[in-house]
Amino acid sequence: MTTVNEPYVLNIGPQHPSTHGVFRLRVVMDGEVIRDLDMIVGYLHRSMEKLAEERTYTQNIPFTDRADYLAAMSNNLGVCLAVERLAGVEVPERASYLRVIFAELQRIASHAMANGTLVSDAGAWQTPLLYMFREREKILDLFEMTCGARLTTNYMRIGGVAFDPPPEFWSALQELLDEMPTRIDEYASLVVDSEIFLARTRNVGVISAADAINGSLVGPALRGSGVPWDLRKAEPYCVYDRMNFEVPVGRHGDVYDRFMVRLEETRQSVEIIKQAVAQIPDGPHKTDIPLALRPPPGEVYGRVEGPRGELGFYVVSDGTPAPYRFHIRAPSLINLSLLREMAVGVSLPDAVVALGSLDIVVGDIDR
Amino acid sequence: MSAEAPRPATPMARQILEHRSLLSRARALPGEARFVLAVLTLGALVTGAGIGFLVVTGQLDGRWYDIRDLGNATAHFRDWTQRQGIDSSVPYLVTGLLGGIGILSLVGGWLVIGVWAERRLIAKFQIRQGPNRVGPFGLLQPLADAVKLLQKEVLIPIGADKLLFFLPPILIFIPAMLGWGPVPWAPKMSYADLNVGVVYTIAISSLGVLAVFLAGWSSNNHYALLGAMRTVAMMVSYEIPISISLLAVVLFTGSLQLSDIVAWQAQHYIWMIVLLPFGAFTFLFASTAEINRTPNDIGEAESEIVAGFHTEYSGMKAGLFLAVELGNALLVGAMMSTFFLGGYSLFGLEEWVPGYLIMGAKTFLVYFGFVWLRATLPRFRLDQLMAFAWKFLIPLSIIQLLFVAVESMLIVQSGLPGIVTIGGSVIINAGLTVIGVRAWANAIGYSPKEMASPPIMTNGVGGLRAAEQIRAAS
Amino acid sequence: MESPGIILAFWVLSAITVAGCAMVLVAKNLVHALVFLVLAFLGMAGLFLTLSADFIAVAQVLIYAGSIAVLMVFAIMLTPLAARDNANSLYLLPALASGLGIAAIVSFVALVTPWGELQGDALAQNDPPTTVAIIGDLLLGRYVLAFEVASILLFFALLGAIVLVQERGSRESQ
Amino acid sequence: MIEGLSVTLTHYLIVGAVIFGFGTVIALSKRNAVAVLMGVELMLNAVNLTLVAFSRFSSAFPQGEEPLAGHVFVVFVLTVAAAEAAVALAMAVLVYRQRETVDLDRINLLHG
Repeated sequence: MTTVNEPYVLNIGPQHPSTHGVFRLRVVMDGEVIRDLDMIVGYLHRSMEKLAEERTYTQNIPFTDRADYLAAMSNNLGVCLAVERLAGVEVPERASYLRVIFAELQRIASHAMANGTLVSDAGAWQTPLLYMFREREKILDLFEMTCGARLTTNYMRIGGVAFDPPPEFWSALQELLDEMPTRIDEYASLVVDSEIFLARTRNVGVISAADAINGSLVGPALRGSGVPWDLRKAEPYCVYDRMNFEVPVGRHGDVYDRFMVRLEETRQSVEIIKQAVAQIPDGPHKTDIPLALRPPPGEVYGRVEGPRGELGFYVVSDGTPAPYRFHIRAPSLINLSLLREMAVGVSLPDAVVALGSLDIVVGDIDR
Repeated sequence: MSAEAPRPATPMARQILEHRSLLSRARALPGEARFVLAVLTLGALVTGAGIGFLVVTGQLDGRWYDIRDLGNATAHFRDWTQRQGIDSSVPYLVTGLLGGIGILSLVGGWLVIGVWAERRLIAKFQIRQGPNRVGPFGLLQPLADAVKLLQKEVLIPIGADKLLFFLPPILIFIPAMLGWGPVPWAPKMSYADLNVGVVYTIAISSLGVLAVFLAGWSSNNHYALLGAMRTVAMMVSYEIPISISLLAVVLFTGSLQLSDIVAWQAQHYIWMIVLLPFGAFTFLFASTAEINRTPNDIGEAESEIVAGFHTEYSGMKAGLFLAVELGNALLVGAMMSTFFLGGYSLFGLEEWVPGYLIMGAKTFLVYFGFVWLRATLPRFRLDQLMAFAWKFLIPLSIIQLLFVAVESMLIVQSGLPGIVTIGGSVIINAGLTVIGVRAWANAIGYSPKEMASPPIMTNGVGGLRAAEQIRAAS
Repeated sequence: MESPGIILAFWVLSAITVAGCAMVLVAKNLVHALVFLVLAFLGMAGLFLTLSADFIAVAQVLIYAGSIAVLMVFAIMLTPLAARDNANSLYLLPALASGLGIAAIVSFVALVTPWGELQGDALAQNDPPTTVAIIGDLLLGRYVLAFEVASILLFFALLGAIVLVQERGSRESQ
Repeated sequence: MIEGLSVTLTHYLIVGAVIFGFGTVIALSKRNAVAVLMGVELMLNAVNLTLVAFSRFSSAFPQGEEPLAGHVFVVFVLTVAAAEAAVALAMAVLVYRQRETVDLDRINLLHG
């Protein structure tokens, strides 16, 4: 004997404060409880993969800025690593260090955004978000100093990086690194022990380790479920094998664990950057490559650990200056597919928090 | 700024660095302005000293020009009309009309300042600047917003119930204004000092529920209906703890009249919040639920249901909803200071400072608390709030009520000096609050500290097996 | 009862109350009917005020307009597939007849009965100082048995409502 | 002031009677169970009005043997009304779950 109700269909999005972009959830509800959930994507589709087949490899780098627009550096890095392996381009050591520094800075900025919006989704009126934006702002300034852009950086090049950072960059970076741990502590003290936040996120949106692997979850979401899988450790690229850092993994696989994993990764990133700054050698920041690079025919799958997880580029070359196939394995899209498992059967607020904890970027989903 | 310091990061940071403090601006004033300011300050000091002399010699008490209590003026007006042989309904009408205009304009002005204060304060909490362009310090920003809202098109959604869609913004405004009626601003200064003030307050606050439901139901919008039903469920649940906590206050003071409650606190030199800490907490928390403010703003939870019951309202209708929300926060501040913070009294200072200023300051203090909460806390979930009301607040309030009944009997009938009975009550209630809350939390199995566990740090790499090993090791 | 304010208030409030009742009868929509019902309840509270019954008036607002109306809201929202048209049944005519009859008889009796001293001007001076204290004394003194019985009734009504509406599944799961 | 307009007990009794009449009509003629309950509440309200009016106009008001007995009666009526509304609406919801309707004309299982 259950209550007889009309099917109550709620369209969350395409414009809704907690979808973080133009993306739609079609939710069938019974009172406050979600009975069914459909994810409708494609509002931001820009046909990046097809466009890439008409452009040279270097011309494709700016596209990746726009895919995951919160982690442009990591995306640049991924495509450059893939093409370098395909074409056999050597990267100078200084460039590798610079890449690590910028990728980790990008990770801090992106995690700041992810955790801030997660707490906003849980109902805090944007204060945690803006606290983290304070540091993100400084990181974006560093980006601006180096390459002139804040969001769509287009900084990495095949065979190195576009520019060597200006001299004032290093002092500003050092200042940021010095204050960053206290800033993270301050932020954590605002949220981590908050009983309301705990009540909202503990045991909400639980994904078991087995489910996470079966659903090919990646990144902090996977590590939140307890699986110690980080490409920086598992398949070190650039100079990550020379860095000393730890990988945080969660205990329960709930929203709170994913949040804490991101917070800890921020601290680890600061450590990595400190080591990289200490070790960075002098030298060229770039090897020269022909303007129209023609890699030998073949295929390559290059992957990096972006802020949202494993970001893969599958590139097929037929010997011409343009790639024959250019596929992006976007972490957001694949992480999003587990939302249904988390959201069906729980109430709407829990689903919103679970969605926030996956840290999707709609540009990355639709490409 | 020294030369080697990095340039300010952003335009905003540049603005913050270049922003001069009020003191440095005052130092930069020209000499004439300083002279005028000094004369004005001197004048204010002399006037204050004169008033102080009048107060000390008692020449002011009860005169019509005694501005410490505007009730004096109305009483004198009533006497005067009686002496003139005018019908007794005339002074009631005149004072009623004047008082009504007074309350409306006071609350209206407060709303404007409240919007500005809330935005500025939250901006400070969030390391931002807040509105600072329109007028001095951005003070005219709320007016500009109101003008903007007035210009906006009023949309009526397809399928909306035309009549009932039109009514709620007005309906919700009425109880928000009526609630100010019995608030005592000074010993004799109260718009309608009802015998049944406490019950009246509770009754009026229960009227807003219907307007909220109608707004949500008539909008023909799923978000609106969800928000409306959430709000209705919350308001109904949280009315009970509010009533019980106010009952405890009434048991001590022995009167349902708001002015008597304040007078009791002034007379015994104690605030109810000291005497009834749990009652004050219950009232404050339940009030945030009633008026939809963080951490209990689930009725209009932005990240979940957009704007709740007023999602479909646009233009000044939405503006009215927002104004009422703010007005209710101020009203709760006034109620909180009346019931628990000693109202217009401040341990004798009310002899010197007009009571309504003290009352206003206390009200704004509570309002500041609301703003602080809003800037800090995340939001509860509906079922958690319901469970909190029914499993925690209501049982504990009832237990407290039993104790308070005995204590109030002792205070009135034992014949012991007040310091013993009231002091004993303070200690018993404080202990009861601590012990009761802890025992109840244990009984329903709540332990937040165990929940907050940091992630495990590892150096390993692997799949499912590694995950199991790590979990087993920790 | 000679004060012009009271006279004006009586006529306005009775008009509001009666009009509210009439609209409950003729409204096309159940929610509209509910709104008019609340209007009638509030008008009735005003009528109580004209009779110097301040506590009763406030209790009327609290219980009828505040609680019973909200209960009805819940009842309406919990029955989403039921008709919301506030339609009349076949018995409209007999109902009208009986309603009119009752109203007519009672009004007639009220008009022709010589109320004697109950109508007098002596009423002007017996304004009670405060009704709450007297009602409280009576409830816990003379009528304490009725008071206890009423509280037991309320308790069992609460229990009964919970038991009735509780879903069977949730009872088993506990 | 105006002689003919002064309000007496009879006025209140007539208003009560009219409201009671409306309540009767609504309670008897409506099909929705909630609407029927509205009628019942109106009838109770009318009775309350009458009781308070008698209490006010009774000469035994402040000093008599039964001061404010009418008010106490009203308090009890309010109690009963609240209890009745809770149970009746619970029953309506229960009937709805069984039959998917709260139309009293269609709840006729015992009709034969």
